[in-house]
Formats: sequence, structure tokens, C-alpha cells
Amino acid sequence: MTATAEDLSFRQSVRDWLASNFPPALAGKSYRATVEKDPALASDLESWRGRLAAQGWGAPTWPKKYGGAGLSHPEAKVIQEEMEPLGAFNPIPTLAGMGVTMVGPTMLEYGTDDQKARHLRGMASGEIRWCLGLSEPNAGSDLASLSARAEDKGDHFLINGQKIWTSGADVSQWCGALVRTDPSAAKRDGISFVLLPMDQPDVRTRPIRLISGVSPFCETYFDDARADKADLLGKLNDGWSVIKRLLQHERQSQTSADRRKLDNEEPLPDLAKRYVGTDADGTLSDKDLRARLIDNMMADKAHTLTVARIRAEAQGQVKVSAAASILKNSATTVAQTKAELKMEIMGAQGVGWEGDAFEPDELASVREWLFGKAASIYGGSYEVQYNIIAKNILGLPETTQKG
Amino acid sequence: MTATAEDLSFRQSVRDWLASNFPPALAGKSYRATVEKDPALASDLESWRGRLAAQGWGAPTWPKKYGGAGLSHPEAKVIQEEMEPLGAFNPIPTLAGMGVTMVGPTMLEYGTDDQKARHLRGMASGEIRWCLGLSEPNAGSDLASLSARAEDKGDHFLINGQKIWTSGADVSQWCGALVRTDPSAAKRDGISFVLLPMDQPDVRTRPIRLISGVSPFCETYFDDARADKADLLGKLNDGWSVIKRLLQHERQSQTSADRRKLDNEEPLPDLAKRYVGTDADGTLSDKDLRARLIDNMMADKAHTLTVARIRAEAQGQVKVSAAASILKNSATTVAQTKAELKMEIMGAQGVGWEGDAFEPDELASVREWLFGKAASIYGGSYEVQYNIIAKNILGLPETTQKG
Amino acid sequence: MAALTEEQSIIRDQAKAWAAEQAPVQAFRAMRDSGAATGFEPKTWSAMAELGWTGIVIPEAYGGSDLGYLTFGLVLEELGRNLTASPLFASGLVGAAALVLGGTEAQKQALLPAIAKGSAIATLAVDEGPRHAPAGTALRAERDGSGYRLSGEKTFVFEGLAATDLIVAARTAGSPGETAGITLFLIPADTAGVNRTPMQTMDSRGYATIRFDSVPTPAEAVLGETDNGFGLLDAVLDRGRAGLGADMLGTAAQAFDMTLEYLKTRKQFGQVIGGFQALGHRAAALFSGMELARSCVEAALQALDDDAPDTAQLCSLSKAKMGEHLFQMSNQLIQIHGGIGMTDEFDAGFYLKRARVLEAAFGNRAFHRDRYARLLGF
Amino acid sequence: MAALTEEQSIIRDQAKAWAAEQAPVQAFRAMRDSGAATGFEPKTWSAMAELGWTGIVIPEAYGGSDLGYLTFGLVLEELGRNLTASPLFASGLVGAAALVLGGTEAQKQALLPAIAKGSAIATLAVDEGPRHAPAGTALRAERDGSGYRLSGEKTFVFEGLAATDLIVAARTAGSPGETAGITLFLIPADTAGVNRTPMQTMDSRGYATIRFDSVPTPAEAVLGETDNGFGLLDAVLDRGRAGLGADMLGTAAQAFDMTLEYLKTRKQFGQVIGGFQALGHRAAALFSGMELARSCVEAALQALDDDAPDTAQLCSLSKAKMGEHLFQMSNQLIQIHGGIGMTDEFDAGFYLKRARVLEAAFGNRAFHRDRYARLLGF
Repeated sequence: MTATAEDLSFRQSVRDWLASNFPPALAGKSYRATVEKDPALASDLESWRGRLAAQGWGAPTWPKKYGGAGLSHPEAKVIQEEMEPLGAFNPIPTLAGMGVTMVGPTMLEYGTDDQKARHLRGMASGEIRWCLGLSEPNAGSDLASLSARAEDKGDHFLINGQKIWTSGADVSQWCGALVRTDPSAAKRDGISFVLLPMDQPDVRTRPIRLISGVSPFCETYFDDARADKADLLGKLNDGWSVIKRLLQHERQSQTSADRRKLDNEEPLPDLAKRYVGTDADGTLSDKDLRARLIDNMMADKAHTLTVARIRAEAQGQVKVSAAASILKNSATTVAQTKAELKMEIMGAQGVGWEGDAFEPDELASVREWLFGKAASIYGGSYEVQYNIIAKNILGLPETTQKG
Repeated sequence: MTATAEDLSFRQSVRDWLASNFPPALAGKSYRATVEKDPALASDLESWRGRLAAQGWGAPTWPKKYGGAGLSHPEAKVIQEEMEPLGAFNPIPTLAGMGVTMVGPTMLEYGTDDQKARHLRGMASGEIRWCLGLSEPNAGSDLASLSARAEDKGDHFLINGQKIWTSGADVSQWCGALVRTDPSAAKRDGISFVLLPMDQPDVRTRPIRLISGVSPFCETYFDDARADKADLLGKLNDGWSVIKRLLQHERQSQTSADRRKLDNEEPLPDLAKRYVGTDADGTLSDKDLRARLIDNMMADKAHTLTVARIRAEAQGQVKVSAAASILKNSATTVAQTKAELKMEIMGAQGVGWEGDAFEPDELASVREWLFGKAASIYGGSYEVQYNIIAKNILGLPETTQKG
Repeated sequence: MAALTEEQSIIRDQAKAWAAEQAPVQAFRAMRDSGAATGFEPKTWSAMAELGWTGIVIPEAYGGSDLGYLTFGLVLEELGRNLTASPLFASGLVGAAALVLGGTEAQKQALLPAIAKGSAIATLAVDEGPRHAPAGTALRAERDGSGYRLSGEKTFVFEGLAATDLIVAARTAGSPGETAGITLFLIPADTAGVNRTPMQTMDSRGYATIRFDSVPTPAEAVLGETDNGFGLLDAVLDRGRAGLGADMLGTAAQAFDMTLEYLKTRKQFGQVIGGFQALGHRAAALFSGMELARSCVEAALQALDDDAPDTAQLCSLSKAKMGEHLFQMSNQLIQIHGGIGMTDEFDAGFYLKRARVLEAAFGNRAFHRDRYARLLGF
Repeated sequence: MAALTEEQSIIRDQAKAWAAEQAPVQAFRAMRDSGAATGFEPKTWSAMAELGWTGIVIPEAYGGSDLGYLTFGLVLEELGRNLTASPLFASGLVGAAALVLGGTEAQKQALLPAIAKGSAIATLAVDEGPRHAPAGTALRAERDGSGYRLSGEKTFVFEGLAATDLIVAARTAGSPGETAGITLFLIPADTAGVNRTPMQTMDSRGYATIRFDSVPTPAEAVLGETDNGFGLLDAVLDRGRAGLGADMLGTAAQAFDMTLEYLKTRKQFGQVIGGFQALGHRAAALFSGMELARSCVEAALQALDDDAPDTAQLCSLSKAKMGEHLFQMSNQLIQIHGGIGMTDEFDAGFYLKRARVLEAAFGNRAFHRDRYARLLGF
């Protein structure tokens, strides 16, 4: 694909705007690095967020009337590409929690005009944070077996039940929740998707401590919590369609998000050379480790090339592709193996939990390795992904459900 | 376990008998090597077979009246152990086809006195060769779905159908066949196990050519073939019990047989050094190959140690242990991986089919590698073994059958 | 599948249709059963030349179409699916590449049009022992007047029996193991002192070992730089590796299709075996492996067309990842088919055997994993 | 399970019952939450000494029971199942073994009875960098009058904080990387110049780094032969490796039991998840892996008791195969448990973390695979 003059002029306008609007003090940071490690930059960040939001670039492909910029996906990609050399970043998807990445895109398809008008701008500006109440303690991968229920009270639903893995529930203003509205219907047929404010006395959250330490996840309890009827997303008892679409958006955001390089991450071969040493010919002295490191790097490269290939095949159009199911497991395997290799490379320095006997990088590697174990569990487990490939892509019979 | 005086005296008597009866010309040979490569030794072999048979040592643990020697399993092991230093071997199990290893032991449990009297001596002497008609073209691992049928004709059954993988059918005198005797019963309930002579006009065999070339396997066709009622092994319609026991004997004989070293087999590290070369420190120069070779050798050793451990646990008593299911897959994986490594080591010399450009050992390795692919298919496939472990040993639900 | 140009799509579709009709796996079986020594059917070969595939990487000035390596890969993939045997890879890709990259004007004019027409079959003779080790080249080229004499032995030479022209890696200086001191020579295969012996491989193609007994070779036979030919050799080999990747991709893709079909039709225990989750997941893993390997294969071919700086890495990645997948796929082809897969009557064995020969050619997985790491500096 | 003597069966059953009642994983959790710096509870430790486990490899003449390594392994396996934290491995096995194998009569009399009583805690200080490399020992022992002065640093020392006595591998000659020139020293942990710093590891045990600042060491502190201590060091390490194998086996066995229980009770999509064939096969593979690894672990312990010629090989085999299985098992423990396995409230994380620390100790899989091959000569 060769660039047209129009493309080039758009790119130039983006470049110009970024040059005059991105606060240089934030260059090379990320949202997390900024707020967690450098509170002094908070006002720069807030000003940057405001300018992005005003431009509609928090969610650039959304319509202008809902706080977006009405751009095409290739145009949105140009913004991303032009941010890179400046070390610029878009903090809004993070600030909006599950808003920009998942609830918003789904609302654009399933929402009423009233819902779009009331909710989308807050997401696109990064001012309203959203969480998702999907999983339940006894449901796991079998989302459809959920038992949180919503009782019809005329103009609103009364919601009772418990959700788990509600990321950021303790700091969110709104929640999209999957609830059972018809207990007599077949499993997937009696479910609805409702939106409700978190600031109610009858909503409680409890942070979950993970094997890796503190986490953004919560348990969330609804005891007679209230959701307006106007905030039913999609049709009554048709929540399963809504959630399937929403999870496709989740997988897609994971596929790209998981692949972003961490700030200043040292390449594994360099790390290995530092910890393990090399032979006279410059090759790693631990050949067994080296062979497995090569495997992992090749798998990583193959994954990257596949992401690029799928993009090229879609000719620049972002399409929710069936191949996304392959990428989730591939990305997870590469990342988890990489984390294991990192631990192995660090050896006795790769087993630390806290304290001065270990470098901060070493401790961070351990925590990330542990946290990374979740990647093959959430958002469609490793097993569920394979079920999906077998059934939806290869056309083999369903193996998880009878009848 | 320390040896008693009685043990020692038995061992000495075995040693003495072997010293005066084993033809030294056969030392270090095997049945296959002898008959295939050195026909001149045929009369020595026949004389050795006769002496062994007279002694009852063709099937030493069988009762004397059926051609065995009435020995215990530890005593039988002593004979084996004493044969080793002399390079002696017992050709009878090979000569009897499936007789000594499978049909015989099953007949000892399920057979009538009349059957035992008529059939066992011929097996134990190595004079009657047996084959087994079990698998059918459309059954595969699902043995119970067989369709060969036996019609009751008063004093005999009339048998019609096709069997496949009947090893040695073209050179056997008798066959043990699994046939459907009650088509109206549930799959496993209408099956019987019958014995029938192969020398009938209505039994035809056709050798099967494998991916590795010629093979001992045949397709066997029964067109109104006849089996006497007196040769029904076990009860009518209870063939499934018989076959289950017979297959346990099969697995057991495979587990030990697969592990016997081939004549003069070069250890893989030596082979690798010869084809691949070494570095200055004596380690293989291809470190990637070396790491995988180590893995395979460790897996091999772990398997050998497990076989020894199971024997020790059974305190010398040969018991058909549930752990046999583990050993089949373990042995198969080790052997198949080893064959792959051998090919990889030989490189361009490991891809030959025939002709002078390759050494006979190289060509043999290719054929063995190909033939060895069957090891994870027959005698309970890799998948079936895992089903058995999951269900019978771990107590997980059955996954292959509904209802 | 890479995003293709219209021309590439047409050629791929044409190759798919032609192979299915004119050179399906049944044709390969017939060729094998006939015991054809050269390992291919002349009429298959001439049909390919007529279709223009022999000239895909040859510039138009020398009678080719210069469509590039990705296009060549599309054809090889379709032929790989059908195990179509021919010298297309050895001559049309490797041989042609050596001439295009290293030939003098005279050499190009003498040979490239003939390769494009299919009347000449050029092949590379590089390996000397059981394992691929280009820097280990030991075959001697000793000065003799204004020319050389070649002495030594080559093995595993693709289409070594049918070849009309040989590209021979020889040592003009230094010692085996050193990349310096290697020179390529282009000589007619019927030169006195060239002795060819067939290697009867399990994939039934026409490989040969070739003994060079003091073969007289003029100075004009040097292909590329004297003593400094390793770079050219490696570049030619990389083109071969990428091409083999495409062949292997086709081999694996067909093996997958056969397996998937079997999973959907074969019944055991009252249901199609693809309904057993363990097999369903295995199929999903094989599908994923194939998609990942495909990306590597296509990236390597594309890199050759783009003359990308990481071409060598991508060619090793392609051969290694594709090798890894084909290894798994070919074994599962047999395993999932069970007994029928073990019989010679069924085609599965052909794919398994072919897979291992392709694996051994131009560097196996271990070779390319090591090379990949060295190229990345560790 | 190996064929056990009656005495061995009794001790194993006793250890199983005691650990379940007195030191279950809840006790480990409580210890972790309390932040106990030494990484174990004193009362757990004294109970073990009372049960006589501290003396299992110590001759009766020095207050032990001399029951041997297989017996010790049975106890470690049961403790491993419960993650019971104590210096039993470091002192009762490794420390005691060093004294038994290398100690002078005076050293033995001074320390072995105290180890058997649990009043002394001896530990081996060998590693100096992130990776296990005994021949790489660089800590200097320089002559000083009739004695030595030790200077350098040790890391990843088991029970380094609670230890009363240190067995230190030091270099008295040669260079790091050479096996010759290494000498072991036995010194009190409170000797001047010994500085201990806690390593807060993810398994919450009491490891330490130890700095030696010109530590005065008398000649009588030499354990074994001067300059020629590598053989002794390696023999002591092998005992440690076999013991770690047993600990890892217990860790894996418990992880397997937890997983199997979950497979049988957890329902998804209307059936227990163990009924999904992919998970059933995975469980079968894990079970097989465990049985195979168990054979290696028991064979190594038995070989130590028998002083078998292939002991070193079997100890490397044990650590490598057990490491391989525990790696898979600990990852599947989390994966199969799903979300609940990720929470700190559930015990799975403890087993995962413990697994990786044990893997890194006394040589990881790569170390032992390489060592195994070298011992076999390739």
C-alpha cells in the first residue's frame, strides 16, 4: 500500500499537533510510570489528558458527537505511530478502565442513543472509569452459569449477587454487569447486561491479594443494588450476545496490549550474558538455556510476524478476526515462557520476594512472572481458546457442552 | 531379598543344564538373526528348541502337564538371567507367535481342561504358531465395535468378516478371533472369543505393506470359516472379559519386549560423536542436539528405573499392575524419540531407503523409525492409554463413551 | 496467507489447479512405483517450464519473469501439497539464484535462459558429510595452469542425477571450518572426472553423491569471487532455505487438511474422533503452529524480495519454525490416522518421509536455531 | 514408592501423620504471615529433633540412627507435601553428611551429636553468584600463620541466618573454574568477620548471603583434604541434590493431589472438569511424569545408601527429572485451578514459589543435564 497525498497531509497534521501539545516532561513515560513513580508530573498528565480529550483522540475512532474524532482505524494508527518517536502516549484508555477498550465499543453497537449520549463522552475523556462484573466465584470459564440476579422493579432492576475479578472496582464510577434476568430460561438465554453506578451503599468491593501480591482485582458484592432500566445494554435476556461481542473486544485489546514492550526492558540475550556469561566465541555458556532461549525468541518473532500478517491481510482494516483466538494462546505462551526463562537466567537472584538482597529489577521479574500466570486463565483460558479454535475455526464438534 | 540355599541350588542346576544343552554355535544370536541371516544354523536351532521344550522351559511357568515346567516367576527369571552370560535365548515364544505370550496365559485362566490339553503343549513346544484376529478395518481403538460375526451352527460356529493387523496370519496354524455372537446385545455384551485353525479354504490372508516396507501383518478374511464349539474360549458372549485379560498380557509382554536391546546396538552418544563430532572438551559439538539427546537418555533411564521399581514393589511376584499403562506410553515415547534422534544424528545419511549410498545400519534405522510409529497406535494407542490412566487409576470420568 | 498482488494470486491459483489435475500425489506414487531414477517425470517438468515457473526469479533480460521469491514460494507451497516431484526448486530457485547473484554476464547469458526454458538443470553441490556445514567445505580446487582441478566428494545433491550444470562449493584457500577460502565453480555436469551415484532416499527423489576426480576447471568457471565465495554461497543457501520453507509449508498444510478431514469423518466409540477434546485441542495446536510457521515462511520470502537487512535471520527462522511444525504435523498425521496411516496404500507415509528429508536439507532445526542466535549475537 | 523395610514404613507413616497434624501448610502460612526472619518455627524444629530425624544419616556412635538417605528422603517427601519449614535438610542432611564424609574425629565429636540433638545447625556455603557453579569457587582462604583468613562472599545459603556452624567452600589454590585448589572449612557462624544478611525469598525460608571479611580460621577448621576438597564438596552436594529431589517429590505429589481433587469436584459447563478429555489426559501425563520422577528420586537415595558407582549420575538424574516434573506440575497446579489458584488465600501459590526456589538450588535442570552427559562422557 502506498501512501496518498491525503494520508501524508493527515500524518503531518498529527505530527504538528503533537509537537505543540504533548508535554515534553512526559516523554518516554507511561501512564503507570507517571502516576505511580512521579506524582510531580500529575498536572502535566492532567493537562495532556484534557488536550487529547478535546481533540477526540482518547478514542479517536469513535464518532465526534460521542467524544471521539471520527477517524478511520488507519488514521488512528497514524496517531499511535506519530506518538512513538516523541515518547508520547494516550493515557485515556487506562484512565477509563474498561470503558474505552471494551464497554464503549460494545455500546456503540448495542447501546441506545440515550446510553451513548450519557456514557461515551465520560469514557472518551478518561474522566469516568468503568469496571466489569462478569465472572463469579463458581463460574470460572463457564461464564453462562452465573447466578447474580436482577429483579424487575418497574423502572429499575434490583441486583443481588457476587462478582469476582472486577478489575478496578474499588476505583471505578460505573460497572457493566452480567446478571440473570430470567432464571427459568436455558443457561444462556436468561442473561442481561446492565450498567450501574458503583457509588451506591449496596455495592461493596474487596481487593483480592494475588500470589504476586497486591492486585487491581476485587470481589464485588451487590446487595439490593440498583440499575436503571434505561441502562440495560442490548435487549432483555439477550446479554449473551452482548458479552460475546464484548469479549471479542477484550481479546483484541489483549493481543495488542500484551505485546507492548515494557519501559527499557533489557533483551533476554543481554540479560543472559550478564548473569550466565559467554564462551570464547561469544555464545552463551549455558547451551541448554541458550537452546530454550532461542526457541522462545523464535516463537516471539513468529507471533509478531503473525500479528503483522493478519493486519496486512485485513489490508489495514481492523476486523475482529477469528485468528485472534490463535494469538491469545501464542502471546501467552511466549510471555509466560519468557518470564520463566528470566527467572532461570537470574538463578539465585531470581527467587526474591522483597528486601535489599535483590535488585529492584529482579524482584519485579518475580512479581511479573507470578502475575503473568493469570494470562492463560482470564479473558478466555488457554483451554477455552483451544475449544474455540477447534469448534469455530476447524469446525470440529463442541466438546464442552452436551445437548 | 537375600538368596536362600534352595535358590542357589536351583540356579546352579539351571547353569549346569544350559552348559550341557545350549549349542555354542547359537551364542549371541537371536531367533531372528539365526533364521534370517544364517540358515546353516537351522538344525542347531531346531535341536535347541526341542531340548528346551522337553525341559518345559519354552513356557517355564506353565504347569508341567501342559508343556511347561511348573516354575515360579522368580525361578523363570533365573533361567533368563543364566542364559544371558552364555548368549543363549528362548526361541519358543517367537515360534509360537501369539501363543506363549498371549493366548496361552489367557487360556490358562479361561480355558476348559480339554482346550488346555489340546492347545497348550503345541504353544509351549514352539511347534504351533498362533495369530490373533482382533482389530477390524473400521474399528481401530474401538475394538468393541467389531462386526465379524459367528453364527451358531450346532456343533460349530460359521464365521464371516474381515480382520486386520493379524500378525503372522500367513504363517500361523491357529487363530484366536474376537467375533460377534449376539448382534442384538449392547456393543461389548455380544462378543465371544473363538479359536480356529487357519488351514481352511475359507480363510484367506493378504500381507500388508507398511510405510516401512514389508511387514508381518496381514488382512485376514473369513468367508464361512468354521470354529468348533469346543474351541469357544470363555463363556458365550463374554469375550470382552477374555480380551481384556489378553490385552493386559499383551501390554506386559510389550513393556518388557520393547526394552530389549537390539544386537550390538551402538549407544546414541557414540553414534552422535561419530556423525556430529565433539568439541575440545569432549562434549558433542551440536549442543542443541546434545540437550535433546540428554533428555531422551534421562527419560530412558527414568523408564528403566520405573520398571525396576514396580518389580521391586511387587516383591518379585509378577503381577499385572495398573502401572503397566504408564509404561506403555513411556516406553513408546522414549523409543520413538530415540529413533527420531538417530535419524537427526545421521543427517543426510539418515534419509535413505535402499541402495549402496547408505550403510546397512543407516537404512535399518530408517525402517525401524518408520515401523516404530506403530508403537503408539497398536496395543492400546497413546490416547487410549491416557484414557485408561485417567479413568482407572486417577478415577476421573470416562471420556470416550457416553451412557 | 500474505496479502498478495493480483498477479501472485493468479499464479497461486494456477499452481493449485495444475498440481491437483496434472501432478497430484497419485502421480508421485506412480513415479515412485516406477522406480524412476531421476525422481521426477520429464513431462511434469516440461509442463512447469511452459507455465513459466522456472523463470520466476530470473530477470526478464535472461528469459525470466522476475516475479520474485514470494511468488516462487506460492508455487512451491502448492507443489509441496501434492508432493509434486521436479527440479523446480533445485534449478529454478537455487541454481538460478546462484547465477543471478554471482554470475558473470557470460555465465548468465549462457545458462539463465536455458534454466528458464527448463532445458538446463543447474544444482548446488555443497554438503560433503552427513550434516550441513557450508563452512566445512573441504573439496579442493587446486591451481592448474590458468585453471583449477577439483577433487573431493559432494553428497545430498538435489537432482544430482538429472542436473546438466553443477555449482560446486570448493576450497581454494584456508582450512575446512573457515568461511574464508571458499570459491564457487560452475561446471557442466558431464565434465570428465565427475562421477555421480544415486542416493535412493525415502522420499524417492533424485539426489546424488558426486565424486570429483581431479576435474579440470577453467578460470572462467569461477562463480563470484575467488576465495571469498562464502557470502554468495550463504546468500544462495538462504534462498534455498526460504524455498524449502515454502515446500514444507505445503507439505504440512496438506497433512493438516488430511488430518482434519479424518477427524471429522472417522468414528470411534460412537462419535467422530474430532469430538474428543484431546484430539480437538491437538488439532487446534497444530493449526496454531501452522499459522505461526506460515508467517515465518512468508516473511523470509518477502525479505528476499525486499532485500531486507534481517533476511538471513528470517531465513533461518523460517527453516527452523517450519521444521518444528512439520515435525509435529507429520508425526500426528500418522498418529491420528492410526493403523491406516501406517500402511503404504495410504499417502500419509509419503508426507512423513518427505518431511524428514526436507528437514535434513540445507541445515536442520538445530543448525538454524544456532545460526539465528549467532546472527543475533549470543 | 520403593519397596520399604518395616522400619522405613514406620518412619514414613510417622512423618506423614506428624506433618499433617503438627506442621501442615496452614502452619507454613502462619509462619510466613508472621514474617519470622529465620524462616521456621523453633518448636517445629525441636519436635523434629525429638522424633530423631536430625540423626538419620549420623552414625550411632555420634548420637544418630544411621538409617540412611532413602529413609531421610521419605521424611523430606512428607515434609515437602506440607511445605514444613525447618533446617532439617540443611543441617540434618547436608551439614551432617559433610561431617560424616569429611570430618576429623575431633570435628565429628564436636558437632555431630549436637546436630543430632538439633542444638547445632550446620549449613553449607558454596554458591557465590546467581548460578550454582561449585568449581567456580572464588572465596579466598589465604595462609595466615598456621591458619587461614577467609575473604569473599557466599549467597543462597540455606538456613544461613539460624546456622550455628558454616561449612565454607574456599579456594586455597588454583583459579575459579578449576576443581583443584578447593578446600572446605568448618567454622562457627559467630566467628568475627562473618556478616550475614537475610535473603527474603519468595518461599519465605531463611536463606542468607554471607560476607567473609578476613575471617580468622585455624588449620583444624579444614574439613577433608586441603586443596583437594572438590570431591568431598561434590559428594556432599550430591547428598543435598538427592534430598532436594525428595523434598520436590513431596511438593509435586501434594500439588498433584490438590489438582486431582479439584478435577473431581470443580464443575464447569455442567460436568466435573476432570471429565474433559484434554484435562484428563493432562492429569494422566502429570501422573506419569510423577511416577517416572519418583523412580529417579528413590534410585538416587538408594544409590547413596548402597555407595553405588553411578551415584553421581543418579543424583543429577534425580534433580533434573524431578525439576522437570515439578516445573510442569506447579504450573498446571495454577492453570487447572484457574482464578482461585491465582489468589494468595489459596495455597497453590506457595507450591509454585517453593518449586522455583528448589529448582534454583544445588544446580538447576540445565546444570544437571549437562553434568549427567559429562559423567557419561559426551
